Amino acid sequence: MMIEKELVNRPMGTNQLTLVQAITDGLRTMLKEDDSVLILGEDVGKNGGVFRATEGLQEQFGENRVMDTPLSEAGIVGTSIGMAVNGFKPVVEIQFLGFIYPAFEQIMTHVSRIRMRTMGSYTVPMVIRAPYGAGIRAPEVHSDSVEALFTHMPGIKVVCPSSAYDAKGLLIAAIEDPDPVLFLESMRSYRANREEVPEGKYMVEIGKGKKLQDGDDVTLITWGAMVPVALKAAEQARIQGMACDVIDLRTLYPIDKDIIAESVQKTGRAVIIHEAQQTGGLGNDIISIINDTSFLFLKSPIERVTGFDVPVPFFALEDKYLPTPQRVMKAIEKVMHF
Amino acid sequence: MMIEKELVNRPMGTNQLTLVQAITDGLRTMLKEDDSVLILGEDVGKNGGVFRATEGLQEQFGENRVMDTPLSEAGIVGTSIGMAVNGFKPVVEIQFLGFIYPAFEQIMTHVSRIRMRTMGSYTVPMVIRAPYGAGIRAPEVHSDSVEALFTHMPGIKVVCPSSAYDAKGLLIAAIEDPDPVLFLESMRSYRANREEVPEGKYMVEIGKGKKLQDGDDVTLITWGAMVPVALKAAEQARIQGMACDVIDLRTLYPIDKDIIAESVQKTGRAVIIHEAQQTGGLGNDIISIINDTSFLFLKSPIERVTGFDVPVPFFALEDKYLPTPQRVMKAIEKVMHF
Amino acid sequence: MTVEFPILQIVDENGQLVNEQYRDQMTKELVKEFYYNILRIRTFDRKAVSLQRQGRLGTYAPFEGQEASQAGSAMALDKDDWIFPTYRDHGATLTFGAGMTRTLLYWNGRVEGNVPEEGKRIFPPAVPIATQIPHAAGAAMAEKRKGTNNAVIAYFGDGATSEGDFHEGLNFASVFQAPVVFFNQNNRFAISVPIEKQMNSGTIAQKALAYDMPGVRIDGNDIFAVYFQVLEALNRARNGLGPTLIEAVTWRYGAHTTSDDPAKYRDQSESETIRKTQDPLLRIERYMKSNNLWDKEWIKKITEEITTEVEQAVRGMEQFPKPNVNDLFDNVFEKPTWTIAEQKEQYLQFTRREA
Amino acid sequence: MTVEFPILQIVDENGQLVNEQYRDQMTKELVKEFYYNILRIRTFDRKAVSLQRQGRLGTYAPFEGQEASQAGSAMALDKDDWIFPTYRDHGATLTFGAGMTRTLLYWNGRVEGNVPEEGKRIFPPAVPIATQIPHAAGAAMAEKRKGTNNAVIAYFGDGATSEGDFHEGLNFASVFQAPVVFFNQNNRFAISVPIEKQMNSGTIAQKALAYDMPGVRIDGNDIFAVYFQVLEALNRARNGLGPTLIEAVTWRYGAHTTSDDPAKYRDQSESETIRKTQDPLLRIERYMKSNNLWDKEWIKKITEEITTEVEQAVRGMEQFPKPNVNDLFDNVFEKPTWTIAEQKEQYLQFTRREA
Ligand SMILES: Cc1ncc(C[n+]2csc(CCOP(=O)(O)OP(=O)(O)O)c2C)c(N)n1
Ligand SMILES: Cc1ncc(C[n+]2csc(CCOP(=O)(O)OP(=O)(O)O)c2C)c(N)n1
Ligand SMILES: [Mg+2]
Ligand SMILES: [Mg+2]
Repeated sequence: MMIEKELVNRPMGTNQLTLVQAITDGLRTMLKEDDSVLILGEDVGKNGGVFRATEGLQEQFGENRVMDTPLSEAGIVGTSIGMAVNGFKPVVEIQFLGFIYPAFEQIMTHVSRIRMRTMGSYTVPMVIRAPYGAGIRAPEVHSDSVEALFTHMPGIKVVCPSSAYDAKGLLIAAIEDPDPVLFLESMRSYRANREEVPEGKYMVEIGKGKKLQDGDDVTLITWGAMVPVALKAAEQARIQGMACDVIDLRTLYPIDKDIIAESVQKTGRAVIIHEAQQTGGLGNDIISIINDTSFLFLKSPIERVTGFDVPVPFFALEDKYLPTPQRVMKAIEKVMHF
Repeated sequence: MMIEKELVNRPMGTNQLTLVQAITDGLRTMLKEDDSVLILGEDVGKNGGVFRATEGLQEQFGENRVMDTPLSEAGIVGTSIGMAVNGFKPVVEIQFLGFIYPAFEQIMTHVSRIRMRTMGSYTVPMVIRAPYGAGIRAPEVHSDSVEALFTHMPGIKVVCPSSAYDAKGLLIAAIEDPDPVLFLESMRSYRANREEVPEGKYMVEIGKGKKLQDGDDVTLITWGAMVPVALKAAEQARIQGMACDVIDLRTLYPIDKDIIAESVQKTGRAVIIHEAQQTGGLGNDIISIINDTSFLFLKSPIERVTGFDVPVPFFALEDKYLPTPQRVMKAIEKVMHF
Repeated sequence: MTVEFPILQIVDENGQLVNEQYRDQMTKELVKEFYYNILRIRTFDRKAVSLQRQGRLGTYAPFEGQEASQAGSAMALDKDDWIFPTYRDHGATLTFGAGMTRTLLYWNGRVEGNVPEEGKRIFPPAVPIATQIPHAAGAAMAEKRKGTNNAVIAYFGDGATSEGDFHEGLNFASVFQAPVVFFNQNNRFAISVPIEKQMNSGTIAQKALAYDMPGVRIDGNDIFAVYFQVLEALNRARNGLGPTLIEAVTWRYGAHTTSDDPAKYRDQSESETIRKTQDPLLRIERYMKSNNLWDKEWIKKITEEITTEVEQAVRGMEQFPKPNVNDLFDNVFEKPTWTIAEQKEQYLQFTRREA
Repeated sequence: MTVEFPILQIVDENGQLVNEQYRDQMTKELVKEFYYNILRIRTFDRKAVSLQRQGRLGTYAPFEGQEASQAGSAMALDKDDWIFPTYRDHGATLTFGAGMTRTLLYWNGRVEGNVPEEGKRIFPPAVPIATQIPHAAGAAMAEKRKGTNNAVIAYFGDGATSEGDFHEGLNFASVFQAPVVFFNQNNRFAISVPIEKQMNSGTIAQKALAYDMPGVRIDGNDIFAVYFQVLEALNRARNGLGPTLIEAVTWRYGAHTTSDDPAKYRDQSESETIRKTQDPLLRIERYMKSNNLWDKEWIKKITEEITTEVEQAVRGMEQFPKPNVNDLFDNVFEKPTWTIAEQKEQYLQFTRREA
């Protein structure tokens, strides 16, 4: 896997970290670097978060920097708005993306609008972190993948790393961003593997996708937990003689239009993979981008391999719901043999 | 304008009604017909709703059928769920769609999921009515058009009539539907004109669009408040010698795929008009439907004329935000001269 | 407001009667039923934890320590009442009549686990915290409107009181004087967050004052207190006197769920102390012993009965038909929309081809 | 709990001092400032209503009748404090230092109306009900963390207390002992819904008990009561004693907004009765007259001053530069994303072509 080095400071060394450890490392880096950074959420203190993403941070930085809050998502986001407009940079943890809904009003009517509403007099430099996605046999609602609710929300950026390196670099970029960022963390990827992660501060630019693999026949476009699925399918396709461009979007709003257009103009074929429901899913936005930028290049209709138009099921059926390399493979065949 | 007659009972006569009057008529019809139908919401009682949609209903049916509630959207929807699983058919009014967000969790995790969660043991035959859209110089947030948040939500249907006849027929169909329906009412259309509306009970089928006008050159696809905008543009186009198919989707989930495919396969060109923000908007779903069904028929990239990727602005600028016949006309020219 | 809302007890830690009010109703049969139900759900709970450890069950939320609250409150219900539980209230639903096999299925990620027994008005456990509270209020409003004599009970934890839905649900219930009992199990932790960080108020019961609603604080490990207070609240509800908020002060001995490690955030020796002094089963045992109700033979018999029942339920779960992929698609709407129908068709074709 | 939470008054309906506690602080200057501010915001409010009727202003939410609550509370603030108003609290923000022209611009759908005066910590009016309550708690938490002496005030109506955000905001403020005053104007109506349908509780002040927070109920038409109670609450906040909930019982004479017809849901003659007996301006006039503070010359002078000020503000609004279409695009993010940049570019091209 190719790794860009978009470093702002040359780091001292690197560590082998899982994605969730890279998150912790990113949080620690920013807590150290900037006194105005605060962490808030349910169980983020002593417990270090239910996924251990904030492990050790309260011990190191104290209860004034890393705050356990009441069980109250609207309260967490709402009070963080107050802190954000008053000089702090809250990094809020929503325990699971499926529990962000009580905060929906605060995000929709305030987090994303306060800059516009006040012509920049007040701003909300807030990061909302949320683990998302199916595949870890969690109880219902825990597994939702609702990025599209937020990419449609004007005034907030949405980021979703698939690797440890990107996770830390994007998280730091999100904290440094003067505007609100929803930061989605794939639970399935939290401990899936380790990667070299530089110590200290570096950033990965928000809004830029990453080409993971080069191929001339089909473009696979995906992000987060579906990246390994796409890569496996690409490998199967390679064996069958079909070469895939694999794009990890990394940022879901604003989407990196250029990386998509460039690739599809080369391959003429695209398969989009995401785990959210198909109708209203982000796949449609990507199809529109291709329609807008690459109409004349298309050799076959774009295929989507996604979750179905049903609530993410109870976990006994979640493997049926989630896209698999086989389903992606079938879509690749379909766009190849149109 | 062509009107289908999808009547279940031959009505006795007709009245000239505005869209909002047709809503009232539909509510009254169902309150009479079915004792389990209840109306709940803020100011729906004595006040008859801030738009007078429930005018006179409390007087006629009493406080037990038409209930003023506390100012509490999660409470309204949440308690209505309890009533719905316990034998009633609540028709809930959310005062403005922009104030539905506090109820988002209840809709997302319960209204839409209880049937699946219990394999049909419990169901939620609820209608949520909400006025939506810009153009009436309302204060901010009142003007949101966030249908796409709900079309992406598996387990709920979304309906949006543009005429008085459809409004009554679809509302009755929504109340009769065994599953939850979000019923969007364009505030701009509430009193825009009058139409013959049959007395008594009739239904317009959920899931079916309507062809408002025939033409071979371009397909215009829209709904709700944008219908008159599309029709005006079609008229301008006609003058310039371009004939438009104009489709009013009427139902936003599930979208009438066939009516779109049939038209686009004839014209080879499509312009989608909606007032919501472009990114994540329903326009993308329609592009995907065309991609899936009509790829080989397309003569030019599909155009979208939509709101911009910004919060619906304060009303001094709302006319700039909203699609206009001129902007639609420009898109028609673009698809014609690709 | 710990003074205004003292913790009511009927039987104290030593099994001694400290409140005579209900003496007449404390029949031998009732006491034995208390014991039976606590033992039954404890046996179930331990089995579930052990199944999870063996990888035979998904993540599970144990309730050991809270059995008096759950069994006592559920026993106070009438058969046509409604129950709105959380993920930790299987002790209550089992006592009320939920299927044990289905309860295990639920924790194995099987949607079938949410299908209530015929005629039983058991709502699926609320996973999003506090969201069931307005549902319960609404179901109660519906019963009131129908003019029945039925009531509703909603379960929720101390953490749940911080959510807006708690407030909105209680407000609706009080405005519409709905026949509902809001039964809070204050186990003093929301995952790792202790109640002192959850709220600044000394009690949960006092939150009833915001709604001019009766608020009652009880010893949640005293099944007598639980049963009789819930019964009174249900009676008030049935008699048109509206809702009640009950705070049952209790403790979970174990982890929040089997994915949680309580040692990270609290000294688990406290759990052991509470187990020795406050345990709900021990307490009723002491009461029975002081009142000549302790019958070793009977204990042995019900222990065996319960063990068999639980083992049968486990077998039932393990022999249950495999998940049916149709259930992924078929229950979203009464009639599937075309997108779902099309996706199902394509998926089934695909799996047929792959097979 | 109307007994536990009596309505505190300092000056009664007849302008008589009924509470000696603050007599020393009731200086002539203060009293005149009270009168001035009430008159000023009333003049503004009437002008706004009349502009709306003439089609020179959009829908407007009048506050006439609530001036004592708004002016009194805002006067109690220090200059570095924060204010989180609703759409009906322009009387408060104007008193605190908001620009009058900008306030009018706001009601003309101009986003420029939300830009606070230099150095003034005035948040834009909350349109979604109750959402500002957690913001105020958070801003106060921030002040506490910074170790300043500043406090925060949040305004909201009786209807707002039914929303979850009210509950969550108060809970956070009490848990973190944030220096914030929750200032409720109970005008007894939320649009058409009277308070008896909004809640089952006799007072709003009692809702403070849920959070072990001081709750105070005052006559919101008595500017003395408002000013001194808010001052005390702010002092508690500054001294680390945490938040306070204040219920100011008041009344709006007119419509909810200029789009509303109050006659549909209440007998407007009640408004006339209240105006005659309870009016905040009348009350302070009576007080001034009984205390030899009534100075016709001064009244005339300030009336003229205020009229001029309001007229200038109207001119300011009407002469304000036309809305700039760039503002549609430019303030969503610090740097526009490409979608916004592209849409702006296309739109500007399009309008240039059309022009
Ligand atoms: C809305 C929401 N936020 C967060 C969670 C994650 N979560 C599950 S249980 C829990 C703690 C609940 O505590 P409490 O209400 O005291 O109940 P207990 O678990 O102690 O029985 C949390 C935070 C959730 N399920 N729903
Ligand atoms: C979340 C939300 N729901 C509904 C509305 C519509 N609405 C605007 S004002 C209002 C009544 C508010 O009443 P109250 O809180 O008493 O304040 P008042 O208007 O009396 O000052 C309602 C329902 C809204 N603005 N926000
Ligand atoms: Mg708890
Ligand atoms: Mg009010």
